[in-house]
Parts: sequence; structure tokens; C-alpha cells
Amino acid sequence: AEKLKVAGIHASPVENAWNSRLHEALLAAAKDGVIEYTFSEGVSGTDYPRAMREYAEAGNKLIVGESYAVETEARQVAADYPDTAFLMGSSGGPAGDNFGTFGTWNHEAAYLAGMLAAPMSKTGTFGAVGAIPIPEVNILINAFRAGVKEARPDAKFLVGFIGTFFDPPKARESGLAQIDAGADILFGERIGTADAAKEKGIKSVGSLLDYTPRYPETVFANAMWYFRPILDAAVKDVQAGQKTGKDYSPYSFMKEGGNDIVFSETMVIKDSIPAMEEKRKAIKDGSFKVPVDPSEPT
Amino acid sequence: MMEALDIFASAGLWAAVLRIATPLIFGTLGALICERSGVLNLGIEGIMTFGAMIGWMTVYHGGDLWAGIAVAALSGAMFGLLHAAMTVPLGLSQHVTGLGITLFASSLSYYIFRLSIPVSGSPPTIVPFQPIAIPGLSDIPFLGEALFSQTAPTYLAVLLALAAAVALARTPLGLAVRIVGENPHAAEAQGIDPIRLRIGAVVAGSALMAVGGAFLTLSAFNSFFPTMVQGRGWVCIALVVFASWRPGLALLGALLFALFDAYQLRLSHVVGKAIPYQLFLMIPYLMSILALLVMARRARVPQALMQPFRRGER
Amino acid sequence: MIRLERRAHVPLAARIGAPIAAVVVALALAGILIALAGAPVLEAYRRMLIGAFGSRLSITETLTRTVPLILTGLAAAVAFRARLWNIGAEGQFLVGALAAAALGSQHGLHLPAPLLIPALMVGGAVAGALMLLGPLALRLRFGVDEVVTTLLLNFVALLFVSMMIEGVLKDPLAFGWPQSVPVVGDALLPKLLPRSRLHIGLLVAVGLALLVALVQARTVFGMESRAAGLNPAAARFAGIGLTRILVLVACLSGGLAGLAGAIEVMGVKGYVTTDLSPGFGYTGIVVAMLAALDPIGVVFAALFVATMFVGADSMSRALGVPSFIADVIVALSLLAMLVALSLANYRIRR
Amino acid sequence: MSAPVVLSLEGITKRFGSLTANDDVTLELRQGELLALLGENGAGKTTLMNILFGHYTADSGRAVAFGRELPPGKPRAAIAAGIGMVHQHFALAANLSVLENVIAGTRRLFSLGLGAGGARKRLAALAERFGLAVDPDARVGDLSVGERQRVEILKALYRDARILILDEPTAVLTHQEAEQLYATLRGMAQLGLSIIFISHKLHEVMAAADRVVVLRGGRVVAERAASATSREELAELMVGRRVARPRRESQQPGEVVLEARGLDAGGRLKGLDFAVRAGETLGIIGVSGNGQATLVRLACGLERPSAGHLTLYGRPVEDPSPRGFVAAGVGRVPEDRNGDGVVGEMALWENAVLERLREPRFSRAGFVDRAAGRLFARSVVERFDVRGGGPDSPIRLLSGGNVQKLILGRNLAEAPKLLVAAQPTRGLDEGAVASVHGEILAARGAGTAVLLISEDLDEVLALADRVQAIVKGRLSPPIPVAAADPRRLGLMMAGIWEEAA
Ligand SMILES: Nc1ncnc2c1ncn2[C@@H]1O[C@H](COP(=O)(O)OP(=O)(O)OP(=O)(O)O)[C@@H](O)[C@H]1O
Ligand SMILES: Nc1ncnc2c1ncn2[C@@H]1O[C@H](COP(=O)(O)OP(=O)(O)OP(=O)(O)O)[C@@H](O)[C@H]1O
Ligand SMILES: [Mg+2]
Ligand SMILES: [Mg+2]
Repeated sequence: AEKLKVAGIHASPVENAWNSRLHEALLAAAKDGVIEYTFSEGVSGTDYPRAMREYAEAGNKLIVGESYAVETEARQVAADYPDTAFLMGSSGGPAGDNFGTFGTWNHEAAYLAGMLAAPMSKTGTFGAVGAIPIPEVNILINAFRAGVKEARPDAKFLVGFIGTFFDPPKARESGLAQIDAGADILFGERIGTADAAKEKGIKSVGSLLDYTPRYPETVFANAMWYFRPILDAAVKDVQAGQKTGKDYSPYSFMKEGGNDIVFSETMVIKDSIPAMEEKRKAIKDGSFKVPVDPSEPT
Repeated sequence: MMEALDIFASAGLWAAVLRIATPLIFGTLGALICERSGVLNLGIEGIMTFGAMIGWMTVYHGGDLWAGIAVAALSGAMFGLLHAAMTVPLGLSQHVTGLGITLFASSLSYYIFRLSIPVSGSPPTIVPFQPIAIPGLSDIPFLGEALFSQTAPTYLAVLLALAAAVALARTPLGLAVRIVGENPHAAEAQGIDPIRLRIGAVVAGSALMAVGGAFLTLSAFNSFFPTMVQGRGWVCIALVVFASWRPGLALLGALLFALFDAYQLRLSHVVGKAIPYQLFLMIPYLMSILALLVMARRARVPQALMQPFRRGER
Repeated sequence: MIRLERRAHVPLAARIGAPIAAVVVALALAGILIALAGAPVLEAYRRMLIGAFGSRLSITETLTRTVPLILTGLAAAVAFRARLWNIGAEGQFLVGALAAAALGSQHGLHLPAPLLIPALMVGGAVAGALMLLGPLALRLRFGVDEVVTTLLLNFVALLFVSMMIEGVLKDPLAFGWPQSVPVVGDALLPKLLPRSRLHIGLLVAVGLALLVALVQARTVFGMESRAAGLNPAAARFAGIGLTRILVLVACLSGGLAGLAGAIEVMGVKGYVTTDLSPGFGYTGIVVAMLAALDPIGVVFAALFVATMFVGADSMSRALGVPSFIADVIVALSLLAMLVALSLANYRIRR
Repeated sequence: MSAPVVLSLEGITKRFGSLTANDDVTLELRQGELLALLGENGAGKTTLMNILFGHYTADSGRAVAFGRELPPGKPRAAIAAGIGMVHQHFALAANLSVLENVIAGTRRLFSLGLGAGGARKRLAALAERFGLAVDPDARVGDLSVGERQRVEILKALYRDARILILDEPTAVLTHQEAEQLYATLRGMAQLGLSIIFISHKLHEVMAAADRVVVLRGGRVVAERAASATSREELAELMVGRRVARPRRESQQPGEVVLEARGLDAGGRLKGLDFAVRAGETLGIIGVSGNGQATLVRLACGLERPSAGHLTLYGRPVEDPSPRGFVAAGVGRVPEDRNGDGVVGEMALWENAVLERLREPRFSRAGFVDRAAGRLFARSVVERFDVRGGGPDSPIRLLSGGNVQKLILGRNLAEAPKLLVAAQPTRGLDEGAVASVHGEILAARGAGTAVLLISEDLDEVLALADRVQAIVKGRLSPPIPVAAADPRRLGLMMAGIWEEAA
């Protein structure tokens, strides 16, 4: 088949963890010869709709990105360009025939990471550093907590939001503040958190991507998120001429290969692995559903 | 309530204060030196960004950490020279030029960074400065952890602030800087060349600003990314005013500002969302305005601040 | 020995030539950076032109981008002309936007569309004006320099907006995303062209530029405010109420910046986020300086800056040059323009 | 005159654009000599001294001090060569202490320590030796004008100046302070210092100088021994034609125009009583700092009295604001012409109409009638012989005397009923003084009441019909000018008016 022209529009620099997952999946798909990929990064809210329009006019068939900050306008653009498919990370739902959305649902993996983390804490206090309390972030932190709670119902939780999506030094300071307040396991929804853990010699959990190579002594588990299944599904729909105005979030589920846990066996407590693996199997076969809780953790 | 006060008893808070304050100390000293000579340097935000980028880049490409600091200082000096060339001999509007320098230096940093570092999943890292435990002092309970387990640039910043205070008050160079900032005509009449002195002060001050930026990538964190200076430069401009143009008070102001920041991060665990965090973040700005209000009456402002000096013109 | 000497009168050729030379120099310097990125320089500039004017989309986008820049540029120009150093247009823009969003939301004013839109514009302008009156009061009462206070208030304003849109003005339907309640449909500015973002704010902005030009050149207020800016003591001696003039200038300047925010909300975005402005307030200062503080010049300078942004942004997408090049070009233009305009005042003597 | 030549300027030429400020100036100064440099405003005196001191660079010519050529454009080298300069506008940093002002720049920049201890001793010794006492730790901004003048001189002496240049040192000093200064200078000359001073006050020049050099249009036009010339000759040399200050004709005053009864201004003025009649000039003399500025502010509508009242034509002023005063027929000449009188960057015509801008003839419905403004400006320029630019040139290009003529002209063109003139000739040259005096007398002759506030006793004696002195916010009773002489006026200014009467 002919390669599909796909454009990526990233609101942050592509180093940002979330964007890097999209970017890597798109690069990989391009390498596989499935798509032809161009992208812009660091696109501000003011410029975002223009970038969408430009790419649409340049003949791209699928435009991948994030409409969180421009929900209304992005849907307007999609309505103006019915021949182009849009696949957007969004807090809202799909719109029309060509505006598809997806959520970042690696909460299942976060739950499993919580199970591994639970027995590792000496103080029984767990910290989490997030960007801002939106559902995408809340669901993750809540799932991690639920995982911890399953093994350790009396656990105490701290949460810090840094008020922005990309400020690693700030995430680090927030992590340090939680360590000062007694936390000895940190869930790093944001990059920078593990730096605090590393500095204070405690352990932490990564989210979205694998932080263990970067912090080998510190990050013992990662709640991985994979964009490729969503991308592949959307590409298939576009090529088949199917309606793409739908919610692609389910492709984030573990059973679709959209998220999973990776962890270091030598760093976690051996006894906690079997129970976690059991749960993992249950999630995959559908017999256990990790609760989805978008409320703001306190 | 008690918990909110307990935070002050944690050594971690005070360690964080010094750490958060360090880039502000460098930046504020830099801005202060410029302003004492009569030149407002609003290029600071961009110069800090460039210092953060180039310092990190130097180390990433195999340079020593101190080489990173040195290269950052050099780059800051270059932007300082640009600012000085435009505002001192040409006498261009200082705040507009400064904003232009900020726009130029920061966009150039991002551009160069993007050109030279291949796009990757997470920002590439370097091994940053490690905390140095000062033998003896760092073993003191509480104080040791709070004050004496910092990285080398933090100690340097504090020493520089003290040195700058002494130099301004008690050396011929310091007096020359002050008299040029107060009245360049008086300086010229004493055989001091106001133009060269101002250029020198702006170059030196800008070098310090860039070192403040480099601290962010070489010590506070281990990678560079756009927008990482996050308005710290503007805070420094405010701190200079808060300090009524005195290095000792600048040090204090930077620490106070950092205390607010560090405390706010910790307090949110105690009070939750009862008090919006933004209010805490506003306090330093509002305090600076208040300080300005008090200072304006005492006429401590260098009297020739923002007044161009043109030789042979009147 | 070669020396620069100030001219008593700047010849017309120098006044026209200087800005052109500045742009050429800036583009040449930026060309080096583009070449470093491995892109063909001339092709890049061709792409920039196409990106800014090559299609219906690009033209409307460039013009859309021009609107807030005209208004913030005017805000800076009128203030600077009266020597009121308002560096706070960014903050005034934000509070203006917030005011428009608050008043224009479902819970705000209930007015028919033809009244609602002007009411929201006034609301935004008033908010922006109030924001500048504070620093002015400090200057008049305590002699506090407004450069620093207006600069600092930008951050206070940003934090305030952040607090509001995470607090009372938060959109409950935005899934926790920190954004304000949206304005109602009636409050949205009519589009100038369908299937584009270009709205009637453009006409408002250009109209205001003409109005400001008229006021400054021909009215008693214009002449008095210039006198007040150039020599406050002499203005006072001549019976010009300095306080009155500065208050009016501040209302005008802050009002224009606030109006820019309101129009951006009503014309483009529909609600407020903390990243509503990619530095429109600061860029307004650039625009004003490029225009040498002339209100008509502001329109062209704003168009120039918007062209650079939109064109370079598009060029960077087309040629894989990092998109930050747009900011670099604008910054270089500003610096080159400042130098060129100043050198035009001098001549070389041996 | 066998003393050796210590300084010579040879063929100095300096151009500013098309203007030649110094044209082939050659000058010599001998050891122990007091040389006065004279010339009308804009003759190039300050420019010449600035070249000598290195502030400006000459286009051609050279300066030789003690046998060595001075490198151009280097104040530092001039200081090193033993030249000290007291600037026309003080070059002092107000926020620094006296000591700091004196020692700045005296040590190598990159050395440690200020050596303040030694400097303090040295300064005390100098102050003692030359009778120039000041507190070394005082903030300069807190000093009086006279004390600042002393600091300026001490700065030069501290650097071992053997040639001292003083540019209009007495322009802002009182009579007594000026006398004291010249006494000091003579003492210095006896100790071997060589001195050049600039002044517009011819009686000072005659009394103090050994030799006089006159500049006109940037050229040296004459050189005289002070003992062999006269005021009249000097004035003529400066201006290039005979100038005589116009004389006051006696005339019968009319109705009372301005009257003050028990005027108070927040403690700065206490119970002032005075009256000025049509066709009469009332001179108010006093040492600066005694309340003249406040009195001028009240009479110009810039401030309102805190008690007592001010009446015009027997009625309280309807709208006691600057505009109200202008509308009521008051012409106002401020003390600081460049600070208060004009806006330097604005055009001449704009400055001419600024205070009347809101009158219907210059604006309608808020719009300025620019043609009417230019017309008015042109008429003022013609009638009052304002030189240096047309209606559209920025007023900063005009010389001080011409600015003053414009200010007077824009008021007198309207035939004011009252003219308030504060220090109307301060810093002006002999020719300009004569023409300003002429205008004021002509206005009086046409029936204008004139309130003249001046520190220049000669001026008051020449213009006023009656004189009152202001001391610590109180006003002496008036005396007719016929009964006044410098001694009596001096006593009045010292506050001893009962005895003087
Ligand atoms: N920096 C300058 N730029 C342009 N013109 C100048 C400058 N300095 C002096 N001039 C002009 O040169 C001429 C001589 O000025 P200068 O100050 O030397 O006169 P002066 O004799 O000292 O007069 P005064 O008695 O008013 O002090 C004047 O016409 C003045 O306007
Ligand atoms: N607003 C004020 N409040 C209190 N005291 C004042 C005020 N203005 C002036 N003074 C003081 O009152 C006295 C008279 O002031 P004024 O300015 O009228 O005197 P002056 O003779 O004109 O002085 P100068 O010529 O130095 O300006 C001075 O001692 C001055 O310091
Ligand atoms: Mg002079
Ligand atoms: Mg006075």
C-alpha cells in the first residue's frame, strides 16, 4: 500500500515524556514503511490550530497531536477539513467523522507498579508528583495508589502538582519536599521526580517510558505506555476509508499492548512478584478491571 | 497549624532554600552590578537561558563541569557586550534593548540546542555537580545538612555576594562603578571613563547572569530544555530593587524568595488546596513592589540608572 | 580619526533607508543560522513568504496574528510617547482576556449580541487600564519607577489568572484542565472570512490605530501628553495637569492591552488559558519600537512581526529548520532596527 | 609678567555640525595668574575649557601644559598634568559622600583598598589651608550650593591641580559667597596656582582678574589687562557693538494689580504683604533658600497659599491654577528656563503656545489649530528678535538667551497686566541681559505691573521701583529704589531691615 502521509504536532518539545511516546511510535512506523512522518514541536496554543490547518492543506491524511489546550478550536479545524483524519490526545470525546481522540491509559501498569512498591516502603508514606490535576494524570496516580492499597491498606499518600507539564527541576524540588515529609517511594508522573529520589537514595516508579536506564539504582518499575497500537488502529481506519471520529483509548489497554509494566527483578521484593504477575494476567484476560478514578487525589 | 510550622524545623527545607536561591544569587548580583553602573539589563532572562544551554552543551560534549561554567560566563559576557554596545555608546533605550536581548538569546539557545542535539525520547543528561560535604561543618547536626552539603557553585555564589559587597564599598573599582551609576559626568570629571566602565560592568554582570543559568543545568538539574529558566531572570531584576542595590541584601532577598518557594512546595502537603499555591508565588513579587515603594523615598536608586551618557554631548 | 556626530536633522533617505537596511541585515544574519540547519537559505525565505502570504489560509493566519500585535503595539507606543514605561502589557492583556471571559460567560452579562460584544471589549479595556493605574499611582504618589513594577505585575497577573481559572472561573466541563469558562456564542466576534480564524477584530485594531494617530497628531491631549512625557516640570508650569494626562495615557495604554486580550478571547479562542498569549505584550514593545512609536507605523510593524512569525513557523515545518528560527528573526530585526534608527541620527565625520 | 607660561592652547578649532564653536583659539596662562574668560552666551567658553580638560576632542589645535602636549579626549591625562576643573554644571554624585566624590578615580581601578583614612587627613589639611571647610562624610546631596562649590574645588586641589579652571563658579552663588570665593582664589594664586575663570558678571571680572580674554563667535577678539579696561569696553568687546543696559524712566504707577495679604505657604512663607501697581516694578531680593521659589510658585498659580490671600485687580483669582493665571493676564517667566520654561524636544511654535493651547484661538473641540500656532510663533520670533531657528525647529537648538527671549515674548506679546519674572537674566550674557531688561522696562512702560524676583542686586537696582527683601519666609517693608544701595540691600537680605531703614 502507499505510505500514509502523517503529521505530528507537539505542543511541547518532543523530549517531553508524553510527546516522546508519540514521536517514537511515529518514527518507528515511518521506519517500518507504514507512514511518511513530518512534525512540529513546541507549538503554542495560539499557533496550534494554524499548524493543524497547514498540515491539512499540505495533504496529510492523518494528523496526530494533542488538543488539550485547544479543544474547541481543534474540533472546528476538523470540521473545516473533513478529508483529513485527526487523532488527538484529548480530555473530551471524539467529534464528527474525522476527529478521533485517545487517552493515556497506562493506569493498569501503574496499578501493578503500586503492588510492587507497597512492601518496599519503610515509612509507609508514598509520594506522587504530577503535572496538573487533569483526568489523564489523576487516573494514573489513583491507580498507583489503589495498587499500593491492595497490599498495604494503611499506606499514607502525598501528592504534589507542579502546575506545568515540563519543569523537571520543579518536579525534583517537589519530590524532595515529599521526601522531607516522610515519603520513601515516589511515583514520578513527571520527569524530574526520580532525580529527587536518586539524590536522597530512595526508590521511585517511572511513568510512560522506561526510566530505569537513566536512573539504574533508583527506578525499579515503570508504568509503560505504548502509542503504537492506537496509531496502527487509526492508520488502518484511514486507509480503509473508515470513520475515524471515535475514541481510540481502548487501544491503550494492556490487552491491546497499549501499556505494561517493566521492572527490575533485583530491586523489588521477590515475594511481591507472583501476586503482581497474577494480577497482570487477570487484567489481560479481562477478569480484573483496574478502577478508573479521574477525581483529583488529595 | 503546628505542622505548618514544623516544616521550618526540617533541614531539608533549608538545604532546598540554598539550592533554589543559587541561580537567583548569581543573577541578582549580575543585574545589580549592571544597574550600579547605570545600566538596566533586561536581557537577563535570555542570558540565563543561553548560559544554561551552552554550559550544559559544553559538558555534554565532553567538557569539564567548570569548563561548562566558564563557557557559560563567556557567552554571558558576549551578550553583555552586545547589550552594552547598544545602550552605552549608542545610548539606546535600555529596557527595549534588554527585552530584545532576552528574545534573541533565548530563541538562539533553543535553536542551537535543537540543531546540535538530536531529537530523543527524554532529554539527554550529563553528570552534574555533586554536593560537597565540607569536612567538619557538614557533620554538625541539622546545620550540616541544611547549609553545608551543597554543590560547589552554591558556595561560590554566597562567597561572590560577600565579595561583591566588599568590592563595591571598599575598592577603587567599586567606587568607580558607583559614581558612574550616580553621575557619569562626575565620573568623567574624575578621570574615569564612564563608557568603558559601564561596558565592563555590563559584561561582567552578564557573565554572572549566565553562570546563574548554567547552575540550572549543571547542578540543579542535569539536562537542558527550552523555557527552563521560567522567569527566574525577572525575579532577579525585582530582587535587585528589593535589595536596594546592595549585594548583601541581594543575598538575603534571594534566600527569602527561595524560602517562599521551598516552603510553598512543602506546605501544600499540609494545607492541601485550602490556600491556592499561586498566592504564595505572588508574594515575592508583591514584596518587591512594596520594597520599591519604601526605597523610592530613600533615593537609593542609582541616580543615573537608565540615563545614557554621551561623550561630548549635552 | 573617524567619529560619529549627531545630526540636527535626519534626512528622509536615512529615515526610510534605515529600517530597510535593518531588515536586510537581520535576514542575512538569520540566513547563517538557516544554513547551519542545512537548509537552502533563499528557498527558506521563499517558503517564508509563501507561509505568510502564499494561500488564503496563510494570509488569514498572518492577519489574525497581526490583530493583538497592533493593539499591544499601540499600548506600548502611546505610553512610551508620554514617557510612561509600561512593560506590563502582557499582564494587562491577560486580565483583559480574563475580564472578557468572565463577563461573557453564561454567568456573566446577559445582553443581546450587538451590545454584548462592545460591552466585553470595554470590560477587557477597563481591566487592563486598572492594571496599569496601580503602578502609575505608585509613581505619582511615591516616585516608584514603573519599569520594574509593571514588569513584576505581569507575573502577578499570570498567577492571578492561573488562580482564577483553577478556582472560581474554572470551566467545570473542561475535564479538570485549567481553563476559564468559555464565552457564550453571542460573544464571539464575527469572522471576516468563513473557514478561517480571521475576525472583525482586525478592523477594530486598524480603526483604533488611525484614531490614536489622529489624537496624537492633532489634539490638545496629544500635544499635552507629549509635553508631559518630554518635560514634566515644564508641562506643569504650562498648566498641564500631569496627573490627569498620565492617568489618561495609562487608561489608554492599559486599555488597549486589555482590549487586545478581550479580542483574542472573543475572536479566536473563546476562553482563557495561561498560555493564551505567546508573549503578545512583550512583542508589542518590539512592534512599538520598530514603528518608532508612530501609531500608523505600528500597524505595519505588527504586520511585519506577524509575517515573520507565521512565515518562519511555516518555513520551519516545510524545511525542517527548528521552529525557534521565527523568534530569532524577530529578535534580530528588533536589534538591527534599534541600531539602524539610532545610527540614522548620526553622520560619520573625519 | 615674567612668570613662566604654564598652559598654552594653540589654534584650537571645534565644530558641532555646521556650527564652529571654537575657531583657531590661541591662549596662554602664566603661573600665579588669574585669567578671566569672557564672552556672550554661546561664544564657546565652556567648549574651549571642555577641550582643554579632555571632555571634548578638538578638530584641530593642541593644548600644552607645563611643556607637555595633552593627549586629546582624556580627562585622566589632563588631571595627571595638573589641571583641575570646576564645571558649569556641578559634576558631583549626590548620593555619595564628599570624601567619596573626592577620591573616586584617584587610585588604580584594580587595586585593593580605598585608602580612605589617608584621604580624609589630606582633605582636612587642604580644607584648612585654603579655607574650604566641609564635612567629608556629608552626603553631597545634602549640601548647600556654596558647599558643593567648595567640594568641586577641593576635588581639583586633592589631585594636586596647579591649573584651575572655573566655569561660571558664581552663577549660583550669593554676593557674599562670591566675594568669599574670589578671596580664596586670590589666595591660591599667591600660592602659585594658575587660574582661569569664566563669568558674565563684569564687576567680578574687573575686581578679581589679572588679565581678561574675550571670545566672540568662537574667536579670541581681545585681550586686556584688567587694570587697563572698563566694564563698558568689555561689554562692547563681547557683543561686538556698544551695549548699554537700558535705563528706567520714572513714571506714575496706576492701580494696584497684584496684592498679597498675610500670605502663608506651609511654613515656608509667613504673613507676606506686598502690592504691585500697574506700570511699576516691585523687586524682591533674597538669598536663595529663603522662600523666593515658593513666592514665584504662588504668583504663577503653581501652588495655593495655605493662609492669607492673593488678589488680582482687587478680586481673588477666579481659577488659581497656571491656566487661570494665564487667562487672567499674568505673564510668567520661570527661574529655570530649560527645566520649567520650555520642552526642549518640542518645536518652537509648540513651546510658544503650550500654556495657551486650550484658548479657542489655538484649538477647537480639542483639536489644535497648528496654523494659528505657527503664526503666533512667527510673530513672537520677529517682534522679540529670537534667533536660532524657525517655528518648526526644536527649541533645544536655541541658546539660553534666545530661549529667554522666546519665553518673555510669548508672554509680552499678549500685553499682560502682570509679569512675574524670576531670575530673568541668570546666566545670560551682557547683550542678552540688555535686551531682556529692555523688554521688561518696555512692558512696564506700557502699563504692566512687574514682580521681579532676583538675586542679582544690580538687576534689581536697574529695574525696580521699590524693593523688598525676603528672609526666612518673611518680607521686609518696601523701600523706594532711590533709597537703596548695595550695602543697605545686603543688610536687608541679612534680615536687619529695621536698622537698615
Ligand atoms: N555638545 C554640543 N553639541 C552641539 N552643540 C554644542 C555642544 N556644546 C556646545 N555647543 C554649541 O557650541 C556653542 C558654544 O557653546 P558653549 O557652551 O561653549 O558656550 P559658552 O560660551 O560656554 O556659553 P554660556 O555662557 O551660555 O555658558 C553654542 O552655540 C552651543 O550651542
Ligand atoms: N514642599 C516643601 N515642604 C517643606 N519645606 C519646603 C518645601 N519646599 C521648600 N521647602 C523649604 O522651605 C524653604 C524655602 O523654600 P523655597 O524653595 O521657596 O526657597 P528658595 O529661596 O526659592 O530656594 P532655592 O532658590 O534654593 O530654590 C527652604 O528651606 C526649603 O528647603
Ligand atoms: Mg558655558
Ligand atoms: Mg530660589
